[in-house]
Amino acid sequence: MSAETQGKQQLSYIPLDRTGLARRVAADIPEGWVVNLGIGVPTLVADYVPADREVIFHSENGVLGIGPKPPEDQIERWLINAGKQYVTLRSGGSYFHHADSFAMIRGGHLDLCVLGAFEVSETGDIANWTTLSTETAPAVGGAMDLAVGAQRLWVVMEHVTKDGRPRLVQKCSYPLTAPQAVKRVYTNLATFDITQDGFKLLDMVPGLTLTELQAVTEGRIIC
Amino acid sequence: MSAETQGKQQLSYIPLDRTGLARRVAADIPEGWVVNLGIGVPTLVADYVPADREVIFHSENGVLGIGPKPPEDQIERWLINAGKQYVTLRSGGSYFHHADSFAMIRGGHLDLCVLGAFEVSETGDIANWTTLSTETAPAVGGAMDLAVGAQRLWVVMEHVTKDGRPRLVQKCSYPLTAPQAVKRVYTNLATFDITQDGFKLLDMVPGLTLTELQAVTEGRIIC
Amino acid sequence: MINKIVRSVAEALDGVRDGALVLVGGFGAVGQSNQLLEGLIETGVRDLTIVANNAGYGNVGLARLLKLERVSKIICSFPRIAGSTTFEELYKANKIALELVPQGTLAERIRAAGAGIPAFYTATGVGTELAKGKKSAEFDGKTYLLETALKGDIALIEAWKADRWGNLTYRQSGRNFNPIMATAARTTIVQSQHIAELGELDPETIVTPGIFVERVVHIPHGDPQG
Amino acid sequence: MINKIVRSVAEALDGVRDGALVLVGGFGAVGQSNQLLEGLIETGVRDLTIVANNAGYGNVGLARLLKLERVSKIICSFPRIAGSTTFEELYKANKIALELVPQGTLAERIRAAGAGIPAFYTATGVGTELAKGKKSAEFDGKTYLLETALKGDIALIEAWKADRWGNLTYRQSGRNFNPIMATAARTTIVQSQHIAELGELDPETIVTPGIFVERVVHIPHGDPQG
Repeated sequence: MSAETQGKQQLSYIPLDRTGLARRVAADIPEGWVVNLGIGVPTLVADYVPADREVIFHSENGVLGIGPKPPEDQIERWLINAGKQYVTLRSGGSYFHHADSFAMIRGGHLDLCVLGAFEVSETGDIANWTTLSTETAPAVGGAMDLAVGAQRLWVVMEHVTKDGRPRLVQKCSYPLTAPQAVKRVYTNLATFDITQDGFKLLDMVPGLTLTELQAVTEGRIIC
Repeated sequence: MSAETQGKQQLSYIPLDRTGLARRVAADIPEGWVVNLGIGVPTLVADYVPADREVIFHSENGVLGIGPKPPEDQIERWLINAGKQYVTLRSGGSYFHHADSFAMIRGGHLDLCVLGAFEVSETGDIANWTTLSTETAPAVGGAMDLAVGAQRLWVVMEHVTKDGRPRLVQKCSYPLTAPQAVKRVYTNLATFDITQDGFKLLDMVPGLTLTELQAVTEGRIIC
Repeated sequence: MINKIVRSVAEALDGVRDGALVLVGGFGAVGQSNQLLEGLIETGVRDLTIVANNAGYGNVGLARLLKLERVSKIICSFPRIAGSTTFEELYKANKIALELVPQGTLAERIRAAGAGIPAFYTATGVGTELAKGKKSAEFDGKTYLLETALKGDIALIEAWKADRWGNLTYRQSGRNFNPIMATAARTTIVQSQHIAELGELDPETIVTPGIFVERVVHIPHGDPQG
Repeated sequence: MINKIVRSVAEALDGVRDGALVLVGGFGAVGQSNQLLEGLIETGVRDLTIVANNAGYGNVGLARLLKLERVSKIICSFPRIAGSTTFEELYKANKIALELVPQGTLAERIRAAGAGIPAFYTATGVGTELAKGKKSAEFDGKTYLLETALKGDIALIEAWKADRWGNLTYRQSGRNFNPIMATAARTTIVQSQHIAELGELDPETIVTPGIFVERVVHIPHGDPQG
């Protein structure tokens, strides 16, 4: 048996890739919600919301009603999202200044915010703004405002770090973005609601066993 | 000698009437100032600023750049000032909401506010919102915000009450609108700056003597 | 498809309860949601707390709601009804409670509620009767009062144009308290003079983005009354 | 006649001093007052405190001001310069102080300065490192941090259209921090792509009323760089 075949046998399931993960999150966003998407995989989520399902995307830099990425030859250089990517505006969209934009966020007017994270604790703490690395200065952007302001905070992240440590933890090791803020976590292995009793499993990728999942999860999984 | 002739002889001066008072205030407003005018005589001030002197009038209800009263047949019923009178908008004027309007006031962006008052004390306290009458409920409007927010507060009022009591006093008898807020007072008899030493006389109507003026003024007049 | 436009005032007001805190836009006769207020009277709700700059105008809308004794408390800066003694009579008869708030503090408390700011400091009212019972603090040697956010259960708004997402524009001084109240209620209900197609309103000139609005009803009532 | 339009960047920046607190608008490459910032470099001022969402973009404007070590402190939410290591190098070499502020708190602190609000409470940052040293209070059983107003000596603003009263409009996401910074400085200096005749801007669509603006200079620089 070659090493390759052996590897495949050991992995009886296929983790979601980035688009699979974005698609999984998109499936749960109903029509009519106002949603802010963080940088990275969260931004991809918009691409998997069907065009006939009206979801209103908000960007911190004063844009509501963001539409799909423009074709190269139709870029409008004055219209970017919070990730500094060129975007379009849907019919019904609007522009406003930063204080009004964060009034929307802080005032609880967003139905949902989807953020990436380094870690999420079983009590819903989120750490996503600094790894305490000495290589770069800390930067927080709008993450703390979004984490406390939106009606719901969902996190999208890899289930484990590159060196295999759990990102779903009992207590975050990195500085918090907000305590007790996360409602749901989507990883490349499974989906969980954060409940008083811990990580409540909603679904997992086919072929994955609960034992295997718990082995890569530090917090308590309940079913 | 008839009583009438006797009265005229006793009064060796002519107090300013409402338009004279408005004209007196208008003379002191330089080009370029942003000015909020209170209800009553203060509102009349705008009529005596020459049309070629650009002064920008602000109204609490979200209007900047108020122009003269419209002719009867050109009334726009959606455009009123804080006194609920129909007004016009000059070229360069703009509309905004109440929070932005009071951000202008509270944030110190008005060069001047002109208000009426019941009393002004020698330390610049102003009382203009309630006489404590039991006949009507108290009402304050924007007076307190304007009194503390504008760069300068000028008061326009009759020098004495209808029954002859001084309105320029050592200590206000009515509830304050704001303490130590008034910079200047225009009455139908004289103009004063409020200084650390008291009411500093700037001018008075011709024929009036300082002794006569002090007799109807409770606070200390300095020259 | 998102469609916040409802067919009737009754539908717009569905679910309003006794005891609600109601934000009522308008200044003078301009920007008053009179038809929504008349509809509110029709629902029969009572024991309302009203937040409005004045106590109504003429004999319609808020003025009539007060006269019918549906309002237990009013929070406002200038509790007068032009050309009416209704408020004064209720006030003297102890049939209505009054919380008097300076106009700018009222506007900022409403804006704060919409912006998720529970409290802020202002110099307005320091050293006056209206400072009684309020906390104060010094910043840079100057004293300020602590004022708290004023959030509504519903807001009754008048707009000039609205679309099905709830985007709004206003007309001239009809803007006044309407845009900030629209942000500050759990349910924001709009009567609009005109209904626009989605995309018809210029995104640069929308004053109230639809995110703040729950229901819109088309009421082409014409010029302000009074 | 009120005329806030000046003929040159140098004239617009007249009087700016060493040690000034400078509010710099823009988000990403959009709405950056790059030509004013280049002019600021020309004046030779130093020891500046900069308030900006990022630490500059590309190798122009704010990024170059930092590189020339004219800035002793930056107050911002995301201190990165796209495609540059300038800020990181200065930061590691202890040549610049950083006050990290969540983006919404930054925006609200600036808005507060413009609105005469010395301080306000927000839930943002509670229970995090950024709460250290800050006062907190409870409202309705929830904890909030006290944040103070952030007022500038000057604000450097980019607008789309301006008139001689200083009325401004912006273009799309070029609005961002510019309108609130315009309200929050002792001297607000604007570079505008277009100059409009007085009365040409629709009073319903002016975003920054001229009351907030001191000087305007016409800089038709075209699309955002970067």
